[in-house]
Amino acid sequence: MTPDYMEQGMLLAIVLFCLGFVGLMIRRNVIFMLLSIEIMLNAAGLAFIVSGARWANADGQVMFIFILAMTAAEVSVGLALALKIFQKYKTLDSDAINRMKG
Amino acid sequence: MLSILESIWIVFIRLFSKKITVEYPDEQFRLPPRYRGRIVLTRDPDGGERCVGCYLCAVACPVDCIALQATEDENGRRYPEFFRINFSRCIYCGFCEEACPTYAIQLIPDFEMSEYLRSNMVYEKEDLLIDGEGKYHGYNYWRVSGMAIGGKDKGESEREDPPIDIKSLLP
Amino acid sequence: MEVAFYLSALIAVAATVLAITRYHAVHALLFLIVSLLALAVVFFIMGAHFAAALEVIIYAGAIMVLFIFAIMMLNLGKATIEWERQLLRPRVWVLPALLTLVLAAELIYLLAIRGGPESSGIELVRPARVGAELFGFYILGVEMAAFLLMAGLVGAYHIGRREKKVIHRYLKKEEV
Amino acid sequence: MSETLRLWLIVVGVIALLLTIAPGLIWLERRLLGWWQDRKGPNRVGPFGIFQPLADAIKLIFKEDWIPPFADKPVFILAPAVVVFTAFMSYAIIPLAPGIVVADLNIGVLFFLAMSSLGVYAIVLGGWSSNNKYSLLGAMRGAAQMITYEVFMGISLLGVVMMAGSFNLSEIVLAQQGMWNVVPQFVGFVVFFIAGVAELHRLPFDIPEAESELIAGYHSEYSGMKFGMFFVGEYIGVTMLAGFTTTMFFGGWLGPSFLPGIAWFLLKTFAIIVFIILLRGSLPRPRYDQLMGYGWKILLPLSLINLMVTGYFLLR
Amino acid sequence: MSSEDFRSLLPLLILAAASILLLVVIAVRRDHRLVYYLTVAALAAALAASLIPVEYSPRTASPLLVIDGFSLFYSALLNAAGLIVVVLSYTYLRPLREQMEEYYVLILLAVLGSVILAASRHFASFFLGLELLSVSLYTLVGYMVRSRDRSMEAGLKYLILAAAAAAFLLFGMALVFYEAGQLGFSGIGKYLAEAEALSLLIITGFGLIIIGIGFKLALAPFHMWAADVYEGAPAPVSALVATVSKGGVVAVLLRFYSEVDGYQFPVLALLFSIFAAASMLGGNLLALLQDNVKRILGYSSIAHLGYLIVAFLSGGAMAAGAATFYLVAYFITILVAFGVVAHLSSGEQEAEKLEDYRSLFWRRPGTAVVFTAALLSLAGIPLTAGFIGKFYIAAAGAQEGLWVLLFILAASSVIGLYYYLRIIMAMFASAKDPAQRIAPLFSGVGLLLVILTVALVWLGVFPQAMLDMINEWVAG
Amino acid sequence: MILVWLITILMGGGLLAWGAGFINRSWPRWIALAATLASFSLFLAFAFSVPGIGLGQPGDWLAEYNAPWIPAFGVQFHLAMDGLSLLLLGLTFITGVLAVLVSWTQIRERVGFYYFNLMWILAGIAGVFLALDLFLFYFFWEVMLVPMYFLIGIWGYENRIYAAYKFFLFTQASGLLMFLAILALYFIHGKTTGNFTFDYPELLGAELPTRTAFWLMLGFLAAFVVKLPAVPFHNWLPDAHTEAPTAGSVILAGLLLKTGAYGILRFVIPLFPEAARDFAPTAMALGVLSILYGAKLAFAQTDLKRLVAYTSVSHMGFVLLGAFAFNIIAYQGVVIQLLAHGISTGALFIIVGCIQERIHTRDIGQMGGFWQKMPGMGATALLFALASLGLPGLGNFVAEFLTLLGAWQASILWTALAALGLIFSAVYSLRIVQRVFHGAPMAKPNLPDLNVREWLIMAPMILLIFWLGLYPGPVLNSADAPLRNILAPFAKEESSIGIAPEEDGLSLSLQKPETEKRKVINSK
Repeated sequence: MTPDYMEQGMLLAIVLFCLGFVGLMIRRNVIFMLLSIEIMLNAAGLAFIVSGARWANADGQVMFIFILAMTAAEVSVGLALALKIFQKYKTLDSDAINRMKG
Repeated sequence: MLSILESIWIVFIRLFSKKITVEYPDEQFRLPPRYRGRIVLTRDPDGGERCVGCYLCAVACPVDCIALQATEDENGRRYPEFFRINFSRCIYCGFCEEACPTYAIQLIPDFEMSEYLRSNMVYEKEDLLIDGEGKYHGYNYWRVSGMAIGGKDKGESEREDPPIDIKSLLP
Repeated sequence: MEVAFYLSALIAVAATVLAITRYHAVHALLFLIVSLLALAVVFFIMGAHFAAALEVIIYAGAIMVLFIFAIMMLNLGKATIEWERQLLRPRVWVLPALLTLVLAAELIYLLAIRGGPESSGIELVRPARVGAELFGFYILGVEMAAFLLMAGLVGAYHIGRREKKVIHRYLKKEEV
Repeated sequence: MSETLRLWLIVVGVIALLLTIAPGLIWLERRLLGWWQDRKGPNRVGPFGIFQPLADAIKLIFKEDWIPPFADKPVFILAPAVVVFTAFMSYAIIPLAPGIVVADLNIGVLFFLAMSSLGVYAIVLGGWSSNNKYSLLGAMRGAAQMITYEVFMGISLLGVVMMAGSFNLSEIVLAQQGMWNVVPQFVGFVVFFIAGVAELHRLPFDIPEAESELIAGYHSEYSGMKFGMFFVGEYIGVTMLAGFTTTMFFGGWLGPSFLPGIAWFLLKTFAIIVFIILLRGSLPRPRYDQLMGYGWKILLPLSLINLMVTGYFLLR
Repeated sequence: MSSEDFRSLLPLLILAAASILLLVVIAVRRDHRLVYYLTVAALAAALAASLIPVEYSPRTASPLLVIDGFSLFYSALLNAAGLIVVVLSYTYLRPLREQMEEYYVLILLAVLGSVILAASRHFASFFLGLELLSVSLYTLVGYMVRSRDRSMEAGLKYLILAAAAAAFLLFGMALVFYEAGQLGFSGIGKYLAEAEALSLLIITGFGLIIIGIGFKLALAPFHMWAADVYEGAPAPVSALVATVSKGGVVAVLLRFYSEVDGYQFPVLALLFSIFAAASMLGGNLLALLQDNVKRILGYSSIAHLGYLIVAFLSGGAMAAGAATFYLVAYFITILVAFGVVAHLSSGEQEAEKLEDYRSLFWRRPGTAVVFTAALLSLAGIPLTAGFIGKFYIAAAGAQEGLWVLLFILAASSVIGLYYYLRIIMAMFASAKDPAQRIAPLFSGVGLLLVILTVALVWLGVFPQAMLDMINEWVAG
Repeated sequence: MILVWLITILMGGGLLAWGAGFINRSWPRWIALAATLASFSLFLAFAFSVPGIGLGQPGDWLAEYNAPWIPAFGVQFHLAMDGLSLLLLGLTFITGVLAVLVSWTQIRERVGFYYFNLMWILAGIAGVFLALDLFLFYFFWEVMLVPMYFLIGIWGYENRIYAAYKFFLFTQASGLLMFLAILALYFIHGKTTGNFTFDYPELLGAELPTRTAFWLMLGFLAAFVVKLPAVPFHNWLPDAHTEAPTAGSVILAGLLLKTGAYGILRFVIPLFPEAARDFAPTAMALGVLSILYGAKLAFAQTDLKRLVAYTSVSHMGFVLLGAFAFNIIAYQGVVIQLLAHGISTGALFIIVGCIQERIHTRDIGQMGGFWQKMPGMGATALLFALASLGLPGLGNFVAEFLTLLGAWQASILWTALAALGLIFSAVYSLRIVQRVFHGAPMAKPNLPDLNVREWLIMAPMILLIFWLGLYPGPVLNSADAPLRNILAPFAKEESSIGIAPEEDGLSLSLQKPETEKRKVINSK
């Protein structure tokens, strides 16, 4: 194994994070926005794993597990809200939902 | 919880019980005599048709698979001109047998009635009529009910009791 | 191993790109799941076997299922797909994508100029060690995560609870 | 014999084993169910009807491969593949005998859980892509049921993991040399087994495909070999569950030395398979809410208590 | 964990135990009043417990948490704010048909998260505390799913943006971890102090963390959620968002920055300066356009956090003290303001339009005077806590020579004055129907508001006691 | 301690009045009157007990009170009174009593809250005149603004909200600039000496870089010039004066504007003498501009109250002019101008208020011929109009004359231009009398002359304006020491200009100006 993986792993994390961010910015569907956030969080998790591997300690994995827990909590609330919003507005377009302005 | 285990155990021990499956074509199965299979028309001990064409069977039939036309011979004795059962309709319920006042129509334990042509499932009187008395031996309707003969009505001949007056309830 | 790493990295990136550009939510999710599985392989190669397993079990196996579950309940029809297609015309995503590309390039550049890391090879961090850390050093963190999940649970329960409308009895609303 | 060759042999061997076991199992199940219902089961095709599965397979293969026009085509095709994939994959970690294992992962148990959690997708995607309300209902039930039961399936296994101190299945087997885990971990075994059956959505927990309610649920629209894959996948799953239970709770290949280890393993697995079929033969299907309530209110606390008690005794 | 550790963690433990107890109580029987009293008792107990274990501090109760004067002070502050919010909530929620028991559980959890933040000295507890706070708030903001569409919308907006912020924060942490190999604040600080040349990557990591925090604090380029959330959320929850959520984050920011000595990076200082300037100007300018009182308060909170960042940026000896004092003043003030909003709102009808406040003085003079005091304090007029707070900030800023920022502060204060005056003017506009006089402020909430107002003025006139306390607990 | 009481009585009276307002509608008036009178009498008792006003050494305070307030910031509750403060406080209390009386019948709703505001404005103003701690000064500065804002915003006339906004924003914005300057001063001083304090006597010794001093001076000046108001910043004043209730206008014109002048004299010039001198030409130019522009605008008004308001702008231009002339004569003029303007303009506002109470308009076009129906009021109005145009024998004449005389030494050009202002003032003042009291009589049936209460208000004002015009000696004496104190840094080049003889035969018993460098004032 070459230690080069660290660089590459971090690179991968950055690319994924940016992809998630692009997704968040270009999609107007609430479900897709949540998905993009998942991508970003997962990229952060990858970054932690890579860092943990670099320093050969368990901290990275522990943080990853915490991220998992947080994601689960967040997604459950987010999807519940999305469902309610769909029931109410019959759409998931974040622009259409955006009633409060100013 | 225990009941679940119990039911599992009960099912499990069936493994060792005798199988009731009969491998039919290889191994023939003896049906009980009262099995309700193919429908036949029987004859009375005299060899005459028992059927008097009363239509009760046709009425009783829930799927209307029985068709007949009553007629009379020169003696005034009723018989079906034709008697037709569509077995592709028949459900072998046995109502016709119960309805028949003369034990003419009877169900027998024969069930192997497969045909390639559906029209072959329509049995005419010739196909239905058998040469025996079926389940009820020695029963002759006409003997029991009596019959009007030339000049004499029912119960008026010798050694005949008058018919029961069904309008009276007295014994 | 090297091949496996690059392959899975490539798959992860490609699947993610596909995931954020699909019109259909389920398809996007499927690509995302592929991406997550590829990432799990990366984790595995990085010596984080435990995390790799959790990635599949919880991320791909539970959270994404939750997503699919929600999408199934939403019953988005063809109209939604059409609408997504309209939304995703190039001019919508070119600018954000470019901006983010710049960001990514910058980060990658930063990564590149800081020189190779000094650690030597990948060391396998066994689950037992992760567990020991979790329930030793990070025990309070685990408790906090538990409360975090509780908050999520209570929240999702409250928001998702359905309201039964009883029109009959003096138009009262009744909670189920 | 080089290492690679040996590995290949094992891989091929396991796959071949599974591919024979799965159809064999179809026959076995029908036969056993027949017996338990005082019937004879399939006995016409070949001696004792053992070619019955072959006949079925030929029928399925030659049946028209029809995809409903309203279905979501790629996903519709993908779903059955997932079943078979996950089922096969999980077998990679089960040690049939010392050294006979495809991948001796140090996270074997987790790998199993991962694969079983991916199994949900088959149902969910199949049901969703069929674009049929019964299928969708089946898919939703399946998703909820499987996610629910996965939770304490994992937790119930942790007792064993704690006792062995490893996620590696070979090590777990070796740790059972004194006593099979089923004795100290009886509660864990019960919970795991129930959860495993539910995870496989086998009877009595076949709620996602309940014929009488959902006309076969998520695979209503499937026919031909796609249906066949669901079919085969289910039986590989049964084998897998049995093999895994053997490994985790019944000492894997361990046994008196008059038989080789692999024979012991197969024997035990076979016994458990029979038991799974027996469950199908003897128990009625619960209602959906009963199933969920049972899981969350009984099995989850039970598995947690088991975990705590195990921990207490280990750390004492 | 020794018993002393246990005792020092008591505020956290009380909150956590109470939230579980509440869930059990809810499972047995839904009783709004009982749950309310339990929550009040729990928060009061946690407040008391924060004040008691002084003798044990500072204590590193766990590698993740440190219990010292700073964290205890913030714990007390946050618990008190939570307590007030709960009291405000009770009458607000009572007429609703929602099930409101879970609300209290979530408030306890939010306060718990915030207190964790204030005590955290490790990335793990930092992030977990923040998320505990956020996840509770998502639901609280969207709590009125059934009765208020805007609540739902606000909840979703908050969720998406806060989750994105969390992703930024985490990625930043990962970058820092990648470089430093440490997750504890002190470890990172040590690494930074020892490293001879710092890679840009770690600074980028800090930058991302700051962006994440900026989101949570609603600093200007990341403020887009704030107004909507303040408007959409139920009024007591808006108060919670304005106080508890901000307080915890400010606390962790202060500790993090001082432990890793973030002041050594001029880039970050510049970033913060831009945030602060943009927040002060943006918040105040945007508030000018609003007609909704809750929105106005939302934008004003953006501006106020901008002021706070000025104090924080000064970084000198006064930074922590100034920021803390300002926070205390701001807490009291905004609690009064939202308290009035909640007090006037009746269940499903929020009093949020400027129209609702027209000629309030003639209808409910007590409420109007209380609200006026709060608004004047927000505007930073003498005799109120807000003035001393702003003064302290200006002092801290002036000490470090942040003249540009202070000038912006002054200018934006004047802009801010305009919209505060608008509300005040509306309240004092003559009544169309002066006959409609309602007995003012004789409820429990009213009493609370009066007490808070007195505290507001007291702090404005005699701040010395509070300053001493802050110096002793926070800065010392 | 007496200084604290002066303020406390007013504040307490205000609170009491507010509370009483909930019970009875007329109690607040009496309470307010009692409180102002109590303060006033306390003040008078003190003023007469001071031995020999004007004989004290420069730098001695007549009374002082010092207590720690916020030690953490080095903030003290430091009040002190010298001759200058004494005069202005006197004006404050007189005007205060009059303001209470003026509002007696005019205010009908929220009486309690009204008097609360009135009292607190007075307290704030008194505090401003007394505060020697810069923090405390700013504190009082703001305390007087907020109630004033309410006073205009609640009890004002039609356009009150706009006016209140404008007033508050202008003064607050400039106040914040001053606050920043105070902070800067605090820190620069604290850093150089290690003594972080807001104490005025301490800060007098602060050594500042020239450039910094200039900017800080501008910060202070901003607040005071807006308050004064000098021309580019005068925008708020006409609106505020016009829309305020009569008492508000009286206080605005009579007192609030004076705080600006007081600030310049007390803070700007002593704290930043060098910078002030550098800025003097500009300031004087602004002053002259105010005089001329204010007068011009006053002439163009049709709204009577607005007209009077603009005369204030014009008059206060003299103050600015004088304050930056840096000699004792001009300063004496400035002080007298402050007092005289307070009285004359206050009186004019009261008259306008009386007229408005009677005919419910302020439009000059609808007035005329009032003399016949209200000769008393006409005479009074004529008197104060004449005072306003600077008729010898009345206070304003003394003030303007001294100011011009002093300014002449500083700048001939500006003085000449400022003198033009006197002509303009004659024009607009006489216009008031002519248009309102002469000319075709207005067909208004019921126009009662001044009643007893109104006479009661007017009488002291008339007396005072005469007193200032005929016998300003005590005033000059009283102000002399503090003014010299202020001028001490300039004394070197000033040399002794001797005593300027006055036309009306009064001689100023001025002391010899001190030539030595200003000594640091003992704060204890």
